[in-house]
Amino acid sequence: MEAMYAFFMDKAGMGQAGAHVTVAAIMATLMFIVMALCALVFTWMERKVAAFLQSRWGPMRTGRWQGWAQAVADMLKILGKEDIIPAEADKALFIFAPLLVLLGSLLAWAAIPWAPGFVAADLDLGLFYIFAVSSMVIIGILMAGWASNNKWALYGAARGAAQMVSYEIPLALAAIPVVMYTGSLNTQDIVIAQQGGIWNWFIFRNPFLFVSFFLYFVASIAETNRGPFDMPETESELVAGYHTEYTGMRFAFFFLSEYANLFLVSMIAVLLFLGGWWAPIPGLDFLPAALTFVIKGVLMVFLNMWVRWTLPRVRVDQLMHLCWKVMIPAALICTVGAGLWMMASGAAG
Amino acid sequence: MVQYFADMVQAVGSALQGMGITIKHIWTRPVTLQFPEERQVMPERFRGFVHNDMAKCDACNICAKLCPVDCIYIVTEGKGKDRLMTRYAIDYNKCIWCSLCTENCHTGSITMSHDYDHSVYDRRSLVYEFMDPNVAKIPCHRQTRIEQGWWVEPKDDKDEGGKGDDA
Amino acid sequence: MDHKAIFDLLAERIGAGAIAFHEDPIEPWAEIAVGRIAEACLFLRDDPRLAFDQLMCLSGLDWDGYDENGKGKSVAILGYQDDGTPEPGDRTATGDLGVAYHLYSHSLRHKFTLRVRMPRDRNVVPTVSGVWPTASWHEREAWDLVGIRFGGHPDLRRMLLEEDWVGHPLRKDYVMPGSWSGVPLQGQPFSENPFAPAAPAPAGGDTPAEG
Amino acid sequence: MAIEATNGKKGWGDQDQVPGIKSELLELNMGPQHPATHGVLRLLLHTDGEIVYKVTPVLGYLHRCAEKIAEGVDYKQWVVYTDRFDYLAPMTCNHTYVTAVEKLGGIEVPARAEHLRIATAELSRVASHLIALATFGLDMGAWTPLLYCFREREEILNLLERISGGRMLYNYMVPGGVRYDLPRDNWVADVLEFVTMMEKKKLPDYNTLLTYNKIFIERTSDVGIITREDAFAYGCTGPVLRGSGVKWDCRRDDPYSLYHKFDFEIPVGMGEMGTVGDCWDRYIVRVREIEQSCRLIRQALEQLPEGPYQSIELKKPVRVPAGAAFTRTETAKGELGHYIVADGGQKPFRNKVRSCSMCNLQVLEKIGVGLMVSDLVATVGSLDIVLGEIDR
Repeated sequence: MEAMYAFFMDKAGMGQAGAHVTVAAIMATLMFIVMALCALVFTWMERKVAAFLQSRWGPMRTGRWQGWAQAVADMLKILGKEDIIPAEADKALFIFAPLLVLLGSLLAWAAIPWAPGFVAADLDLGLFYIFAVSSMVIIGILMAGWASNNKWALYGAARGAAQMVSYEIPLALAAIPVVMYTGSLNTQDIVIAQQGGIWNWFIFRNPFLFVSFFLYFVASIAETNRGPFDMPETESELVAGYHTEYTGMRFAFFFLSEYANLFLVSMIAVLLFLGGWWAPIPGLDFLPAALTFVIKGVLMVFLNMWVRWTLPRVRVDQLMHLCWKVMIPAALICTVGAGLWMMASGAAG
Repeated sequence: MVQYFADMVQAVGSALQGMGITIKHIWTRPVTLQFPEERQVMPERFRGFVHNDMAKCDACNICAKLCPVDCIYIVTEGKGKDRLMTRYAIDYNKCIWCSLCTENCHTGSITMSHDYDHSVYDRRSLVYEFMDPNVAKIPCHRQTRIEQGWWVEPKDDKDEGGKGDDA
Repeated sequence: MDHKAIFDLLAERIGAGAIAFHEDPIEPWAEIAVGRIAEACLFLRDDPRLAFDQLMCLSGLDWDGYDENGKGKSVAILGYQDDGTPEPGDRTATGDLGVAYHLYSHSLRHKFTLRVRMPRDRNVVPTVSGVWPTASWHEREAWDLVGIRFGGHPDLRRMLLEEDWVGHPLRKDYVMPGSWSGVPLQGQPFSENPFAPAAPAPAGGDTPAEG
Repeated sequence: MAIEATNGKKGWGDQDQVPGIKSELLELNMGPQHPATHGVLRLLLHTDGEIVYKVTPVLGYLHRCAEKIAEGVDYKQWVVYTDRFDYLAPMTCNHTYVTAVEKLGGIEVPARAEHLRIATAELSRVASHLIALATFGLDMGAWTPLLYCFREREEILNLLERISGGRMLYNYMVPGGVRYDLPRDNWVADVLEFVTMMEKKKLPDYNTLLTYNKIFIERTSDVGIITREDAFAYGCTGPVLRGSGVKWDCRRDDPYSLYHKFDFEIPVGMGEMGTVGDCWDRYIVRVREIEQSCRLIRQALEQLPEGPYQSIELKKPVRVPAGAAFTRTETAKGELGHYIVADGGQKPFRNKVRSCSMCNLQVLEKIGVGLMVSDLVATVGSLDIVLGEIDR
């Protein structure tokens, strides 16, 4: 990053403002490309993981090896689909909703530290920023459900809004012990605090952090609207939930944002609890930092998929029960517990 | 309060057990077949598309009468020894693969083949004309009747109509 | 309990409403007057000696053209002509309609069959849906398919067919309408290839070969 | 037709109505194209938020008027149509029909045929219950049990295909016996092997994966409770009745075929996870019935007697003397009944089918009130209806 700034400021002679804008543009483009790629890869991965968990092959035709090009083919197909806007729909909202959903996921990607120094927006409030902008997805979903003028979509949107607003709280609370340990909301600082082997990762620092990781994981599943908490979609109850009426590229945006969100929460789990870009054992640190980070993220995604394809879905009131009566108290206990542990072990800075 | 924690433990425990079951299947080979390349071997009694052997058929019309959905069309001309068959067609749009026609055929001409996959662009193509288009009429009376059981275990699948039973 | 004994109890209760008892070797049945059937059913359900708690089946019947001699010479139902159109239905049916009730008692493990029979033009039977709620849908089905009205039924709509369907298909004189709401309902001509011109045989050996 | 919530009453749900604001129940069409309605069932719901206030099943989307067709085809030809009732367990439907014809026609059935019938019908029942498990799990959002159950069902279809020639629609039984004897390969050994595998390996897997999963239990227990009285009044039969705690099985208590010779138990819902008669009870009854069916298959095939497998010549049409009889048997979904009025000819004069799924579905009008939309999906799934049989 510093090298890039230096390059644009000195070599290209842009001045500070110009360099900032250029670097931001480059990083945004890069993020968008990575995000789109992630969506493609994870679509394929989801299908293969689901298939192998279910004793099937999954896509095998497109592309020579294990149907790797299936996601590409799907994307091309979805681009060629007819773009339908229901006659009674609220057109402006209907068109804007997928973009907002996508925007919410995309903005949050900016603060992900891929490698030391390699972060699009190195914010002091990085973690706070991520949780804040990813809440925009809720507005998009509510908008989509309302604008579709479809009862099922409205149900899905209402459920989705309730669910995601609720689960923001345990999600953020579960991250607080980590912030306490680090003393910073900056994402890079959080990762750096976990330097040196698997035993230094926050997940293994103390039992409260371990439980926090578990809470974070459950809340992140709910936050990404995936099974067993896929209330906004619930394909066996609400047909397809908030995106019932969407087709073509607009549907693809929802799709893209689902997988982008999935990877986003997995990466946050990695940077908060699983040591970010640090290799688990010293022997493995020859790998590039970004690659280590991505591999860990993909493993988290796999865990997510594994859970999704195993468990039945909870009911909407049970979901709320789980959030307010189980997870939030547990997260608060973890916060207090981790703080006490920290004081007892003298780790507090 | 005890129930509250017991429920939590049970929820996590049963979820983990379930995940153990599913992860086992990652290591086992999938059971599904890659269809056009790999095909299931059809059992010998398999009822596929109905096939009529025109060399044996004597247009007795039993199959057409027994068909519950009237999918067999037989048109004949003349009477007695001069009876000529001008049309034998089966409409696979209607056929329900019940095998009532085959088991009552006294000449053994109509059989169920092992052919099950077939797609056409036009449903009209599913009406099969079994008459050779070059031969307009076939005398019905030209052969002796074959006395046999109501159902014959096919000795060799390859001879029964299609060939799609194995690959 | 023996069928005859059940009938005697019933006859004691509803008197002349229990018309006759038929000692059929396979399935004995009692004929009940149309107007008394709901009363009879209520008695059969509530009397502790009988306790028929399950209505196994409720069947609407059209007895028109039934061969009483048992020779299988009943009037055939109307089918289709060779050109695919339904046979013209100029036959006028005069036979009776009927309803059969098959009852079962889970506690006492006995069965009983009731039948009512009424003329075609007075096709109203008191409902038994108040006795067994399950009769509600059975009666709707009987109204839908056989055209028997059930007096006092709370919700006697058509069940399987469309609300604006004409006729009751299981009547013996039913003629399939030519169209419904603009949708043509005629069958295809059976005697000739319905899809002119004749289809060419597809190439390839994957299909049954030409004879 | 919108129901106005303010028609004199204080309010529909727990919340009070705001005076002066007209509010309505939301009218929802669930189906006929809906993932959870198991075919083409349409449920007209009136809901207030997630709570359902009225359920109106609308039927007839798969109506083929099979009873009218029965009057036009002869007794043997109609066996083909009985396959199409409960297309998930056609053997049991075949069994009902041929039993009805045999009872009315006084046709003797050889013991070997009865054993084969029981073995195939129970295999079919296992297949149907597997689908019930699978789709019930799917209604709960559990995808993977669906695929596992279909994998096992596929094995059953292969076995039944080998003996009958049909994959889904068998047309295997005829009045007076079965159509074909055992196939030439070692079918019996394969069936026994499958049954053992099912009991020993597969059912424990399903139980771990779905039955005793906490989420699944939470979703299904205390939901859609059918009391014993409701079950009788609405004519519920089969696993729905047994799920309500009634120890009643047509195979044992109103015996037909040779079921009285075999040893099997009748699982009933005991309210292990909640109230007797809830969705979980109906589900677990099916799981345990699979075990019992496996026992029956093993007994039927191990005691398979030698001898003929048909009592009447297949080519001859069946003639049934004049008379009328109602026959019911236990299919996978409940008690399927045939009321055949014969006039002495080759065709029935009237053949009324008592559809078990229809009676089981009817209770939904009562128990569906007050459920949440998600619970309604669970309840419909636990009733395990098949529309081919309801609409006929």
